[in-house]
Amino acid sequence: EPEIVSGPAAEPECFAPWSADTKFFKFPKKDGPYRIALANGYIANTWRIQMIQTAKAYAAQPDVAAKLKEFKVVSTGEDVPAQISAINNFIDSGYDAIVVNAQNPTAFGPVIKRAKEAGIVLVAFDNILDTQDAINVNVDQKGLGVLWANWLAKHLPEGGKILEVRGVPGTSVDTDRHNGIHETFAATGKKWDVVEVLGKWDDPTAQKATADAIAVHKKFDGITAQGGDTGVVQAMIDAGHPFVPFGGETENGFRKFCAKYAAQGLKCSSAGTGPAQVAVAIKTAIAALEGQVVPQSVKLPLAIVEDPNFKEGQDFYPDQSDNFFVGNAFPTCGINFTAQEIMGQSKENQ
Amino acid sequence: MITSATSAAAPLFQMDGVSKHYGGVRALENAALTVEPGRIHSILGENGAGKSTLIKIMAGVVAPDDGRMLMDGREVTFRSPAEASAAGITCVFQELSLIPDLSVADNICIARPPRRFGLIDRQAQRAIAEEALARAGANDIHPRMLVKNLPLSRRQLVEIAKALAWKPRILILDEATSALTAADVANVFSVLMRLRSEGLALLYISHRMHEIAELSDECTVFRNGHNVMSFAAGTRSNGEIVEMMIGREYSNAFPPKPERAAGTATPALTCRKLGWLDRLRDISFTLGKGEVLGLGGLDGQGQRELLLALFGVLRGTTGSVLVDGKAVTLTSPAAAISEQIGIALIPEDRKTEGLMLPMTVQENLSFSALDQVSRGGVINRKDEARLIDEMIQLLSIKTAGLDLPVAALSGGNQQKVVIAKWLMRKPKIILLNDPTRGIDVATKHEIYLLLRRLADSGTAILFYSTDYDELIGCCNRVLVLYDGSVARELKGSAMTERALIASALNVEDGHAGTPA
Amino acid sequence: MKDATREQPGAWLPKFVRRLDPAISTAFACIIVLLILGSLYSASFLSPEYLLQQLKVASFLGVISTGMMMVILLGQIDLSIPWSVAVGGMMACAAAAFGPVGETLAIPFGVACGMVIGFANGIGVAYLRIPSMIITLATNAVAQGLMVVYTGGFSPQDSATITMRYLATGFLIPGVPNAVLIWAIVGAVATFVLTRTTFGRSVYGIGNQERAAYLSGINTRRIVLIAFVSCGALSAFGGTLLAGYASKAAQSMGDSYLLPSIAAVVLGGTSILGGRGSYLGTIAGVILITLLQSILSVMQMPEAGRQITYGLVIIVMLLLYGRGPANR
Amino acid sequence: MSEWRFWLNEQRGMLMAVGIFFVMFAIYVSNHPAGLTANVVQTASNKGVLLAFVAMAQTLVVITAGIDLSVGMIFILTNALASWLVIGSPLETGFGVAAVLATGLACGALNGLIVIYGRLQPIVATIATGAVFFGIALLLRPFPGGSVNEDLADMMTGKIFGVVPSSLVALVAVILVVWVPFSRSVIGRAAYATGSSEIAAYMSSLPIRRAKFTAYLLSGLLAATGGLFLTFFTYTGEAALASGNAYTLFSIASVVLGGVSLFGGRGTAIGAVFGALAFRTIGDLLFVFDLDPLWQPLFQGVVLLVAVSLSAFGLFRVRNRLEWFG
Ligand SMILES: Nc1ncnc2c1ncn2[C@@H]1O[C@H](COP(=O)(O)OP(=O)(O)OP(=O)(O)O)[C@@H](O)[C@H]1O
Ligand SMILES: Nc1ncnc2c1ncn2[C@@H]1O[C@H](COP(=O)(O)OP(=O)(O)OP(=O)(O)O)[C@@H](O)[C@H]1O
Ligand SMILES: [Mg+2]
Ligand SMILES: [Mg+2]
Repeated sequence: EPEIVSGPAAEPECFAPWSADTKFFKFPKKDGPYRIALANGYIANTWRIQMIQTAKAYAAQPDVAAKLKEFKVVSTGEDVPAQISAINNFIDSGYDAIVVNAQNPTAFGPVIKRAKEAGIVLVAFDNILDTQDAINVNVDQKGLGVLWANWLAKHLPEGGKILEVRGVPGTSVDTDRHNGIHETFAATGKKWDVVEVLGKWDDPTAQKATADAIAVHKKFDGITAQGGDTGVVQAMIDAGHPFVPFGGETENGFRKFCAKYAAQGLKCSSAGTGPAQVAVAIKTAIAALEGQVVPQSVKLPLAIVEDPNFKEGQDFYPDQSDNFFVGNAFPTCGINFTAQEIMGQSKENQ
Repeated sequence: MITSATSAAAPLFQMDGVSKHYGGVRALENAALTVEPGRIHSILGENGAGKSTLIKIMAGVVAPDDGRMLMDGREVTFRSPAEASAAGITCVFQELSLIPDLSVADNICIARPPRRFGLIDRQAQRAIAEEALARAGANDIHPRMLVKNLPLSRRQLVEIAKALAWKPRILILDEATSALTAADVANVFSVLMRLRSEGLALLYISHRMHEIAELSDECTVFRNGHNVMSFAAGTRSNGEIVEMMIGREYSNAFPPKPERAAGTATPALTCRKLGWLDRLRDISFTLGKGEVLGLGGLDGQGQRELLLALFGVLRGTTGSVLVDGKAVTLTSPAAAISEQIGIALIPEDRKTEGLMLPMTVQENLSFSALDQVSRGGVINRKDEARLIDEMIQLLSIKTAGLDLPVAALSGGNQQKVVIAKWLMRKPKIILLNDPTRGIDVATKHEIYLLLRRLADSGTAILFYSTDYDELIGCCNRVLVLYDGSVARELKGSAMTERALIASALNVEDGHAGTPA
Repeated sequence: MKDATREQPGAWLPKFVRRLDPAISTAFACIIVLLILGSLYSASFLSPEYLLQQLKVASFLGVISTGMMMVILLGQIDLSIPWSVAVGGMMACAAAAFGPVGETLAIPFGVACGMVIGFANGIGVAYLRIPSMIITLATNAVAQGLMVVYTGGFSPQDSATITMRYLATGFLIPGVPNAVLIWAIVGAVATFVLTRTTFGRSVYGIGNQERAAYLSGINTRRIVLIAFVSCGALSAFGGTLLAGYASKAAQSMGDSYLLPSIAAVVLGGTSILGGRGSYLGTIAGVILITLLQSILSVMQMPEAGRQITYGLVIIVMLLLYGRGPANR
Repeated sequence: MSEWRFWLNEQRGMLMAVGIFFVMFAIYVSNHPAGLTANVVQTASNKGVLLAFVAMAQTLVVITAGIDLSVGMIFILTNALASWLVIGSPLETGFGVAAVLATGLACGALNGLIVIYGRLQPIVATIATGAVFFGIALLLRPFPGGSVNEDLADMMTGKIFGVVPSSLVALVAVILVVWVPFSRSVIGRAAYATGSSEIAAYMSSLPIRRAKFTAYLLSGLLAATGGLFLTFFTYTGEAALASGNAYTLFSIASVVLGGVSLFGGRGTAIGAVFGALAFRTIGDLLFVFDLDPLWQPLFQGVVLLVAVSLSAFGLFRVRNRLEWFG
């Protein structure tokens, strides 16, 4: 049972509270080393794989490793009950903290109850939990939508025709980002004609949807996409669509395009939620176990790069995978992974 | 629906003016039939005459285009087999109506299972099944066996037992005995006669003339979808009946067998101590070129296994097989039909083993000879068409078109397609697994002629049949199998029905050679 | 029995026309109706660019459905499509990392990897006689596992080669996207194989009655194996094209091809029980599915409505022509 | 053959599933840090029961030689619906449960009508209806949320007397109430017969259509029961396409592992239930083996491959190659 205390948190720059009324937790201090588990859901995409690589790399850092007796990762796939059961199993097996990338924000009520009763620190990240009883390491998904919409509004002061490539319908991330975009547009008071298509955060799907939209609507003044952005740009190139301002995610391939075609008009805002946030989540869990004060809801800084600031080797890596997500650094938390550290491990080993 | 007053004089069942067309095919045309209780009424006709169609209409499986049916003088229409059964008409189809994955008991009680608290009472069901099996003379079948594990002949008995469980007023048997051996047939006949004495009307379809003569009170001959004539049994000779069926002259003699001194033929196939599990034991024989060697015996004594073993279907056979004097390994039908070995098997069940029913006649005909009409895997359509033409002529296959599904042919013509399909390969050795089952006399005769012609041109033929007449008439020698081994070899004048039966039962035949 | 004749050679024509059975003509009619309905929303649906774009996108599904059709004709099904597609694309891109040799061998390598999956499926179905629905589910899981390990461990390269880009998006013949050309070639070969070769005949035979095919001396196991290997190869090839189209490979690229490929084959009049169907129908089915998805997408119908419409349209079309025979 | 040999033969598929399950579960529990505690069993049970319901639903249809690729979507749809309705006073909750189950029945009935009267091949028909069901689920729950009567939910996912998982008890109850009467009724027998040989069933005057319809109907009901339990388990509803598809595919895998023939006519729902439990235990094994996280999916795939290949061992006993063809 954590004590509700008043802020600030132990490392205020890193553990920034979500908002002014965010609660602060102080868990009873436990002696290390700790047993920490990561309950992941889906695994078969680059983001998740990269996230798991980061988690392993972070847990292997000497100062972190010294605090850990065991770090266990289980991926249960897309099935929510399987993930719930995984967490239940971790609870029954006496882990000290459980870090979770939840398949569903609202489905974990019973588990949260059990974890709380058992005195286990539960930290959610990326897809967070709808609760006041667990720690959320939170990316401002809606803020992301706001950011993109503002970027477009800045470049299209008179409004215009926008292509919005959405994510997986029915998920809260998609909904939040979508709402952020539309509320921001509405607030400008200009005339925006938004064409929505489904990209499902997947390049080929986004590419096809974009190609179709271009074939039918001919010309857009601006584009925003939640993922699959490389495919969206590819579709523009294939269709000979002129480059227009673009608010999108942080895929390496997208940023490569942004850097390459900036001069022709592909003005990008690339921002998002890098997989390295798992490291922040683990760090938060350890801090909580050590009895430090942490906010119930941690606000992660967005990793934002906007035109004209795309720097090779830092904001994008020309010889790395297109699918790779850039944005591995949370300097305020002392977390700095390079692309090579995450995706190129074996290359170095060779 | 017209209801007329039931008169005492009205026959049990009557149909008239019944017609049925399948596309352009006229299966039945203005057919009439009258059925009386307490009598066995046989229906005769060559393949495709419309017999099956007629009874399918009676049994509610097929809807007629035209005509009416009366039961007890009252007009009836059946929209499903259930309605027909409820009205008292039950049909024993050939292996069509047993559920392979259910047990014998389940099958027998399938229509009206005994129930307790609304659920099926397996105990009671088993008792009913045992009784029904006993009535059908098949006490040796365990009610818990799955039907699919039973040999064909046993399944037929189950089928009859099942039909009896409906307590029908009219029982129809469509070629229900065609897969049965003589012993089983006798068994079934006594059941049928008892049913007749109980007042049941029986409709009996068979292509076996002697069965019809033995059993029926009354006969109706069908030709081209129409009833040609009805007469009391025994008032017409076999020859007359056959001529009625086919509408022309007919000679029913088996083709003459060339006299050949035993042992002069060059051996085509030699088996040495062939064994397989406990079903085949030390079978040794030699089949000469140009010889027709019969396989006799009761059903299920290993004849089918022997043919399958020689066709490379069975695993783990022992002993050796020599073709043209050279030892061969038979690991698959593909190996057995190869150019060097040249064996063909005309299988037992044409519907699942011989044909792809939905595929066209042409595709079926050339299916096993594809390598002969293709180069580099590409089919040469001209060659294919030529070869098919030859076969259609050779066997006079009656079909409205080569691109029709083979399912639309009548049973006899389907069987001809199976045979033709194998003759296309010009095999050196032909294995026949009961090839004339369900085939009319005229067609049978054509097949006998064909076999003889093939033998004369040097083909070696191993011929399993459940029909003793056929073995005697066609074969140069007969091997009688009993319990997986050769019980007796009969040849020349020693091949009599009596001797065949005696050796089949593995008893000494004191009267060998004497006419029965 | 004198009428036991065969048709004259000229009679083959009506047969060909008869083979163009109502299913296929109705499917093509449905395509036209869809386009007309679409054009009520926006005239662009009838524009050549849009139609070409659809054909191009359809070719990926077309290539993949070709493999699926082979397998369905056998009365089997291949649920390993998603990861066969992904493996094809990912492995081709992976090969491209190994210098010029790798680049030239990229597509063959990707296809070969797909063939390995198909081979495993074929062995399972033909030689171990495991129901295809389950063995392919298992190989799909294994392929996914392998790709996760691969992505995590080997600094994956996933950019498509120039050849792959060219095949998927270039124009050899002006106005005709190469992808469409490739689909046409794949389709022509498939049609030839299915109608003119012993292999094709055997596939239909096995689909109708495997036991009879076996007893006819067909090496049924080999045919089934080859069909599954072709399906794996075609899926993987579809994957390389898709990677070329997207200029890169991604793990999830095959996910959206499983159900559509089955639906396309069946909408084209092929019996899911095997033994019956023609390639022309599959073409119709592929175009239908692609158009339907695209039109719903462009019309900006919310996802819920889109799913409902998609389902209803498939049901209605099947009710129009895909019905089984009546009982009597 | 003696009676028990017949029994063994009839139940072989199911016994195999039972065997696989107990072996895997024993490995799991004996390596579990917590050992065989009531909590561990409860967790495994809650997870396994969901798939078990869906697998039972699939079994009924598969027995008639059909297949239902929409079970996963019915499961999702009823979950979305339950997250609206199964809440409030006991009466309201009861009404909600009834409405959810009725929805399942309606979905099943729709499938049945389309397959039987529309004469469409079940695979495609249910792919299409699955899309429709999912669309409706998405209308109901555009994003995850909703709630459920938590007392009922806790009761159904908790333990009875602190030992027996109540979800397991519910599963047994459903088997007793739905499956046992079905399998031993005339209509159930007709369903088996139809699956084994539809033409023979027709010739035998069996009520084929009624049998198929009942199978689809009950399949919808069982999938809805699963959806209800999903709601109890998660307290919410979500229109998750991926998990709908996953449950559909898993149900097929479970059915096969459970010895039900995909060609119809053979197998029992009890076998399928054990198949589902076994399938679920594959995932659980990840906890007890210290595998690199990135190797876990491969491990699961290989275990599944091995499990489905086990049935092939019978093949080596086949002495007559025609038996290959069933
Ligand atoms: N479903 C069908 N479709 C097309 N034609 C059919 C069909 N059923 C029967 N026929 C045709 O109707 C005619 C009569 O067939 P039927 O089966 O009644 O003959 P049969 O007298 O039973 O012959 P057999 O002695 O061979 O059993 C045949 O020419 C047959 O080809
Ligand atoms: N699936 C089918 N499609 C079309 N016609 C069929 C089909 N099944 C059977 N028939 C036709 O029905 C007729 C009668 O079928 P039935 O099963 O009684 O065969 P049969 O000719 O009597 O063969 P058998 O002598 O083996 O009994 C056949 O002539 C055949 O043409
Ligand atoms: Mg007949
Ligand atoms: Mg016949």
